[in-house]
Amino acid sequence: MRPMTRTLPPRRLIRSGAFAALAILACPALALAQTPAAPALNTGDTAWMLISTALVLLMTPALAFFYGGLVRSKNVLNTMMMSFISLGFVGAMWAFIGYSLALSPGNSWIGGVSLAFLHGVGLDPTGAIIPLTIPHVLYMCFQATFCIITAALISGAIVERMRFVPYLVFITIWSVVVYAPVAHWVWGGGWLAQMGALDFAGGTVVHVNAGVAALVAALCVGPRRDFKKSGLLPHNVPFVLLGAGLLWFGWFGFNSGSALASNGSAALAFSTTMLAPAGTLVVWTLLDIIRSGKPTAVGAATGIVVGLVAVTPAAGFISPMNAILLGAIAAVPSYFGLIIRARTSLDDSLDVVAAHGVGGTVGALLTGVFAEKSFNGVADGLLYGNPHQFLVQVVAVLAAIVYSGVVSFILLKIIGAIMPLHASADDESEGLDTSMHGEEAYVHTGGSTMIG
Amino acid sequence: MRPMTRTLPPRRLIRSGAFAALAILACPALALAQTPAAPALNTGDTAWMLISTALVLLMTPALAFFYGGLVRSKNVLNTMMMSFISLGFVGAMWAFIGYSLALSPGNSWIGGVSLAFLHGVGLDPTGAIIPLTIPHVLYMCFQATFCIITAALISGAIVERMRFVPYLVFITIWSVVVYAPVAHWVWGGGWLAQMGALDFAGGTVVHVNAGVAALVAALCVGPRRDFKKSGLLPHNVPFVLLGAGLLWFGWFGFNSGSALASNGSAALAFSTTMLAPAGTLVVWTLLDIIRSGKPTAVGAATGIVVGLVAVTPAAGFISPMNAILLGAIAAVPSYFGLIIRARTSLDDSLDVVAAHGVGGTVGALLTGVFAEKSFNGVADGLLYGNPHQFLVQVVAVLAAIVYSGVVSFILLKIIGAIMPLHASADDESEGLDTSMHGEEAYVHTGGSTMIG
Amino acid sequence: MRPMTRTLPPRRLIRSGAFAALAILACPALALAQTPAAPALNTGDTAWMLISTALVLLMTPALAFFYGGLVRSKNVLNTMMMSFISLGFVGAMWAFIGYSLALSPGNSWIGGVSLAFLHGVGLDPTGAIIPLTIPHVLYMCFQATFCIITAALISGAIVERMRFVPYLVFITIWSVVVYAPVAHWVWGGGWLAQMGALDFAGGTVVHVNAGVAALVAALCVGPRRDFKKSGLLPHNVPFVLLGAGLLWFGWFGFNSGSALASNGSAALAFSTTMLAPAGTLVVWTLLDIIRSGKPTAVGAATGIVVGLVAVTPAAGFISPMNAILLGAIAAVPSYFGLIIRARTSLDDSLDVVAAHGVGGTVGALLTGVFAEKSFNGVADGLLYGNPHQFLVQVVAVLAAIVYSGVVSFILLKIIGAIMPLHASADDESEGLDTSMHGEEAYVHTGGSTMIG
Amino acid sequence: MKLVKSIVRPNKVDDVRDALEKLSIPGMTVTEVRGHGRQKGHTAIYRGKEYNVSLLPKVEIEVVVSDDVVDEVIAAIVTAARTGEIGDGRVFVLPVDHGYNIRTGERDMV
Amino acid sequence: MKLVKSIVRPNKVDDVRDALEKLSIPGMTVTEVRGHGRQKGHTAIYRGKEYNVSLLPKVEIEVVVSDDVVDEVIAAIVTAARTGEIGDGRVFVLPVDHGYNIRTGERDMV
Amino acid sequence: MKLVKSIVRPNKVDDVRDALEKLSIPGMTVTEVRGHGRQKGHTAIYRGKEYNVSLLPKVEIEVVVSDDVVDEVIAAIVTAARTGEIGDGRVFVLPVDHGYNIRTGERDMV
Ligand SMILES: Nc1ncnc2c1ncn2[C@@H]1O[C@H](COP(=O)(O)OP(=O)(O)O)[C@@H](O)[C@H]1O
Ligand SMILES: Nc1ncnc2c1ncn2[C@@H]1O[C@H](COP(=O)(O)OP(=O)(O)O)[C@@H](O)[C@H]1O
Ligand SMILES: Nc1ncnc2c1ncn2[C@@H]1O[C@H](COP(=O)(O)OP(=O)(O)O)[C@@H](O)[C@H]1O
Repeated sequence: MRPMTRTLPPRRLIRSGAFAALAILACPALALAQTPAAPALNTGDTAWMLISTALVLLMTPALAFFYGGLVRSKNVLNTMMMSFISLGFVGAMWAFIGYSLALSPGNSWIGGVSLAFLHGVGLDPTGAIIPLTIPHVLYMCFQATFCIITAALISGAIVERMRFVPYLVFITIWSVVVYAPVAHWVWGGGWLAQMGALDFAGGTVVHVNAGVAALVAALCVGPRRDFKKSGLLPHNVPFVLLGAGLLWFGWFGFNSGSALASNGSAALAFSTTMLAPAGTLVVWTLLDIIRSGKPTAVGAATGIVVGLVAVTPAAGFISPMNAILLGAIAAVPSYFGLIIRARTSLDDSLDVVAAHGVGGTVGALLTGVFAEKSFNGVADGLLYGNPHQFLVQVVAVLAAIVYSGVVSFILLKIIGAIMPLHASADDESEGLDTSMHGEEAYVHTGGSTMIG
Repeated sequence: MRPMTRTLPPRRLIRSGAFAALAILACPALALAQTPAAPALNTGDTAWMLISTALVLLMTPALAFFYGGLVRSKNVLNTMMMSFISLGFVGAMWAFIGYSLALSPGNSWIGGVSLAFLHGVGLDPTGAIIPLTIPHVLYMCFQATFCIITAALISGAIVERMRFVPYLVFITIWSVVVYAPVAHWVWGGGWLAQMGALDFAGGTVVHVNAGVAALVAALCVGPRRDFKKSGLLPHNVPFVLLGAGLLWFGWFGFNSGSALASNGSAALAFSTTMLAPAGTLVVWTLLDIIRSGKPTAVGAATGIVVGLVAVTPAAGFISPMNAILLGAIAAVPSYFGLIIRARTSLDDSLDVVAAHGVGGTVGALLTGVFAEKSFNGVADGLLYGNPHQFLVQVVAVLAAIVYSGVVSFILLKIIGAIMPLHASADDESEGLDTSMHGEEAYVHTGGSTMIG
Repeated sequence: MRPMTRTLPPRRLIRSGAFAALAILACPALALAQTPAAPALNTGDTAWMLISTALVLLMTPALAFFYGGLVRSKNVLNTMMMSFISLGFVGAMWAFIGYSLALSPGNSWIGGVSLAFLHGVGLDPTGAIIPLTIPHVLYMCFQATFCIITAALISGAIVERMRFVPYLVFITIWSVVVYAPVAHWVWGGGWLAQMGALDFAGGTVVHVNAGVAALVAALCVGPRRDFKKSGLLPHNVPFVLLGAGLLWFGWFGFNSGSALASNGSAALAFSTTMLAPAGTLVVWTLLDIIRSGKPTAVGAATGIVVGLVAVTPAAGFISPMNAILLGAIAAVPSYFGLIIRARTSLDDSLDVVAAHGVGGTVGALLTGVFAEKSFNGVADGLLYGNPHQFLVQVVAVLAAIVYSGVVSFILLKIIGAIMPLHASADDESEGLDTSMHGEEAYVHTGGSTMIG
Repeated sequence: MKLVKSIVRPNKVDDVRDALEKLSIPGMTVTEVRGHGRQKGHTAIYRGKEYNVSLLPKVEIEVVVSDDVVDEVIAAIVTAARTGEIGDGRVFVLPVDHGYNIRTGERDMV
Repeated sequence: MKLVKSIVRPNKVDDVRDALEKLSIPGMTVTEVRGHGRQKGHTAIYRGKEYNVSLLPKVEIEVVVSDDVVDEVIAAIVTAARTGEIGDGRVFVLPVDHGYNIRTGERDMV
Repeated sequence: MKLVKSIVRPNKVDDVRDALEKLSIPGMTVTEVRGHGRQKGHTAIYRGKEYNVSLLPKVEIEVVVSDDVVDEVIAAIVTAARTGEIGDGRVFVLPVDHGYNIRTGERDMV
């Protein structure tokens, strides 16, 4: 998938302009079976994409647990709702317009409206921006799940104090005005694709993008009132581990499903998605042991996620052994990023910037280092003699940072002018579960009376 | 799958009687590859059905969490056991006799015993009631998971007071005398199939059926003794969200797996299963905001389930955009159904009737409205010029209501004559976890001594 | 998969020595499609193995919950970390050397180093010890997940008192010096494979192996200081049920994925993996009811796991109806094993021996009883006129017991000579979460100050 | 001023609260506790081991009242919380020197 | 010797602890409780049913101090825990006969 | 009548209960609390931030006994709960005016 990143040489893409025709499967040996002229539906590919899509959808509830366990018990439902709600509003928005803007033919900057309201999105493998061997409608669903979780990721930076309705408005619009264009640049034949940027499953589109929006949101909403005053400890670490476990599980759909087929490329992405977090987990644990003698569970969960984030752009482009290395390397900046962030006044509550922003950036850049043509059939990286690829990766990361940063900022300022972003002091201290949602997560003793 | 609902015209089915031969895949474009004469095993179809079956099996533990989180902590294990136990007793019963009664050739009312004790259920795609491209034994497993969860769904109406052993006896027999016949009517070539009733994945067979049995069970067992006296609040809302998330995940196997193949029909069902709950979630949240200003997490979880229930019968028959609409519409009756039920004296503890009964009925009827031949290759609904289909749907729903209602009632009365259905006042007030299972869900302080 | 166990007659295997060439798919009817000379990648098989591998990976977090719920709240994170950490250290070790030692050509006792550091493990279906229709790298990943969970299983015997770092060192080395050789014997063409031992998905390799190591570890580490003094009750039974539910779900990948293809053999293994635990659950519940009138939730969860363990070696070799029987029979020794163990002074904290050791042994032996050539195309068992198979199974079990017992013992003694295995009295009584990991699982009240 | 400390069955909390409200007692504080007394606990079986779980869930209700209403309050609680079965619980009355309202800082304003 | 029993808002625990530490009060014991008083609870809606959740989360802080510092301690707690809004809580002072330190076995050594 | 309120280590609850049973003390009420005293808490690290977790888990055991057995009860608790390490806890003795048995309604029948 993301075939524009797999075609080679990137230069030719621009010259020929024959964008869609160039979708060649990653693994040359397997590509023979495919005749680009009339790609037929393949039941194996379809089976894998059906389950991959379900796996990615599961990541949003998984994120709810990862985030929900990290907050205090008075805010857990609010935090979880911030993920779940994306499944409704962002999901519907994707069907209405987001899909078309991201993945229909348009210009270098944005797609058109030809697929808006799923017009022409049918059961055949035709009509999508790239040749498929799976039903077009399934491709649309797969991409939908990416948009949904990207929007939900942002919430980690502003939990425990952002008001729910402005948040809801923000991510719903953000998914159209930020996510869709950036996805178009990289996966919809836009300018980054034409430049040859490699992003297998969303290092820039998903993680850098969400990480930067999270940073901006944390700044615009402002810190929690008790930030730095008291210890804001996770109320349920097993939930964090549950979230991490389910995220890893779902991420196989995310990365390996990004091959859009059940082939060697998918298997490669699978293996890197298994091995990179293993590398991160080992290094993270050793860093914990060295620093304090105590390998933490929250650290392990965080390390797993960082490894998954870092390997996302690289998944189908690097060798399995290099994936362990990439995961191991990526542990370091995020590990120390967390520590440094804790000393600043930035209340990025659940460290979206350090995990997704830094992890995604490191992954995107290392993709330009470790990419190996003998594995991906597309392009080599710096280590294999192609320093140009590294520069392209730098440009892609910077583009995502600037665009997501600026537009997210403007959007939040507009919403903030209409309604307050930050919960009132009372609501915040009472906890957002009761003040925003009228519910408590855990009720044990009695003391409540039915009214109506 | 459920091909008898996809063949057309329904009338011909009856006349020709060549029931099994008429199993044509939903998507005509894809049907070419299949020669009904000698359907060979297809690895892609098999892969999708293997994982689909696992997904549906996971729904029963998921339901345990959805229900378990909603009860008080003194009853959580009992509630969860009511789901888990179905995996044992109902599962075994299905292999013994249920499968044969439901899905072997018989008459219009019930299947025969030719497949009892899995006699002749082998590894080839032959011998099932419909032509398959997957191993027969896998088809049997897939159908088993439906029966298991349908039985477990009923428990939501009688938790916190029904005794465990009578419950166990009830669902075990119910799965044979109620579920199997109704499944035969719709999916086994019975009279509803012959009438052309559309039920893609079980709107009537599963949800209306379980919803009515739940209503009857709530009435036969009687209300909790403290119903309406004190607030019976959910003890763990994150568990409810976990259940909802896993249910959604599993439901992709339920609905999309009901295509029995990895094809366009499966992809269509997948997309509707993703988009309908999105629509429901949006409307439910907006209704919550309008009514009280507070979008609740339990509401979001409930809305997701209602959307999933409603789209179940329609999944492979309607367009993706209409699925959003169907989900959005289905939110309303269930939302107000919950409110109205709360004012009645009916102690349907976890609102199985409002969620599954009402949601399933609405879904089954809307299938007759939104069905679109250009998507399903089978039949149009009211909106596309075929009002007859709507009437057929009404008949199917009524049939399920009457049969399930009457037989469930008789069955409960018989069991109730042999042993009490309702827990004693002491057991109920102590909580069913300790009184029925000798266990507490959460033990923190010490104070227990090992005896034996 | 584990094709050497499926080829027949076993005798010929030894004589011919043409090991790899004999990998014939289990279901003769389906084997035609496969030309052993040049097995091509099959998208359906690949799809099933991609998701199977993800499913097995999920079993390790699932195990963390199954185990974590059973311990006291002061040790839950430590217990969960003992599973999660295996995903990092054992996973990396497998890629470095374990895979090669287990599953590359070597002698009858151990594989070679030709595949070490994944050298030559590519995207084609070639280069593995057996013919494949899936990418080689995916086969490596699938096998990795088995090694990871086997190591994690051991932890159940020593939770609540073993120090974390020696545990980490132990399982990391154990995965190379115990798991890899035993896997080679059975699945890598080693002496047990040559003898014709049947082990579809790891009765001996995984469960007997882990069970014996667990027994040895419990003895070497010694009991908890408060063992037998106070009631050591599960702190969160819903977590136990969550773990059991997710384990069952993942086990479909474990057993059915061991067919290494999406075919009749996979479907057979799927059906037995669904039906055997159903049988166990029914018998376990009835035993509970007979003994105490109270069917317990922890019992149900345990019964499910025991059924899954017992069917693991038999999954693709026996008929679905015999699977119910096998599951039902296997309930008895484990049920009473638990009771007897509780009366001994063996502090196998979470009963790994009774569940996995006994369950695995019973399953491996019953495989030699119930195996049915008409289902597996390989070999009959005792019941179908081949008592020899039963003897082979006995030898396989004994071999695993002796080797795993001896080497695990030596390994623990060496590690114990370097660093203490057992936590100090203070650390143990404080709880390992704070003493080993510096974290508490559940924090509700405030009272913590940020320092750095 | 007295602290009336009652240990009651969990499902009696609402009844006690209602009874106190009828007496216009303005405030109460409730704690989840576990207790054991004449009621001997239940037998639990976890994985083949039998346990006597001697500490059963109870709820402690603390309410500070002025001396003149103490008897009335006790009577109300006892009536509301009684089932007549073993395990109903206890009421203890403890002397209180003073009380302060944190919001106002005033003393003895219960 | 007095037992100073304060019921405060959950998010005031750290402030109270810091205030007590400044007075060199060596120990305290904290319990999660739920309370109701003038603060009337909030309305919760679960599946269409409205509930008045009258018992809100509070934290009870118990600290035993010698008679001479009681007033100082009370003042410190009241200052640290006050927001001025309804629901701030109460401080009750109860007489204590003796105290024992379990580790040393010594009496009246708070 | 006295209320003997002990704060002990969580893993000493069973020992204390057994000691009280030997004295035929019929009832007790147990609460999960968190405490801080001389024992200074532990350092926790969550996502790179170090915290001093000053409130450690303890269990509070309340038992109301008649005046004549108070000393015996205290001695039993202190013996059962002691480890000699910092953090063992405290026993406080508070006067009780009366006690009521809810089931019987009788007074001073502990
Ligand atoms: N002497 C006591 N001191 C403290 N708490 C007590 C005492 N006696 C009883 N309790 C509390 O009262 C609860 C009920 O007491 P129990 O003797 O079981 O029932 P009954 O009220 O019928 O005598 C116990 O669980 C315990 O929490
Ligand atoms: N008479 C009382 N006895 C015991 N606890 C009380 C009493 N009055 C108040 N409380 C506790 O103090 C808390 C706050 O009291 P409330 O009346 O709501 O606020 P305020 O402090 O503003 O008057 C209550 O939730 C309850 O826990
Ligand atoms: N003055 C006090 N008031 C209330 N509780 C106290 C007091 N002093 C100690 N405690 C309780 O006793 C526990 C143990 O006290 P600590 O000083 O740590 O140990 P030690 O018993 O060795 O002196 C504390 O955690 C706290 O719960």
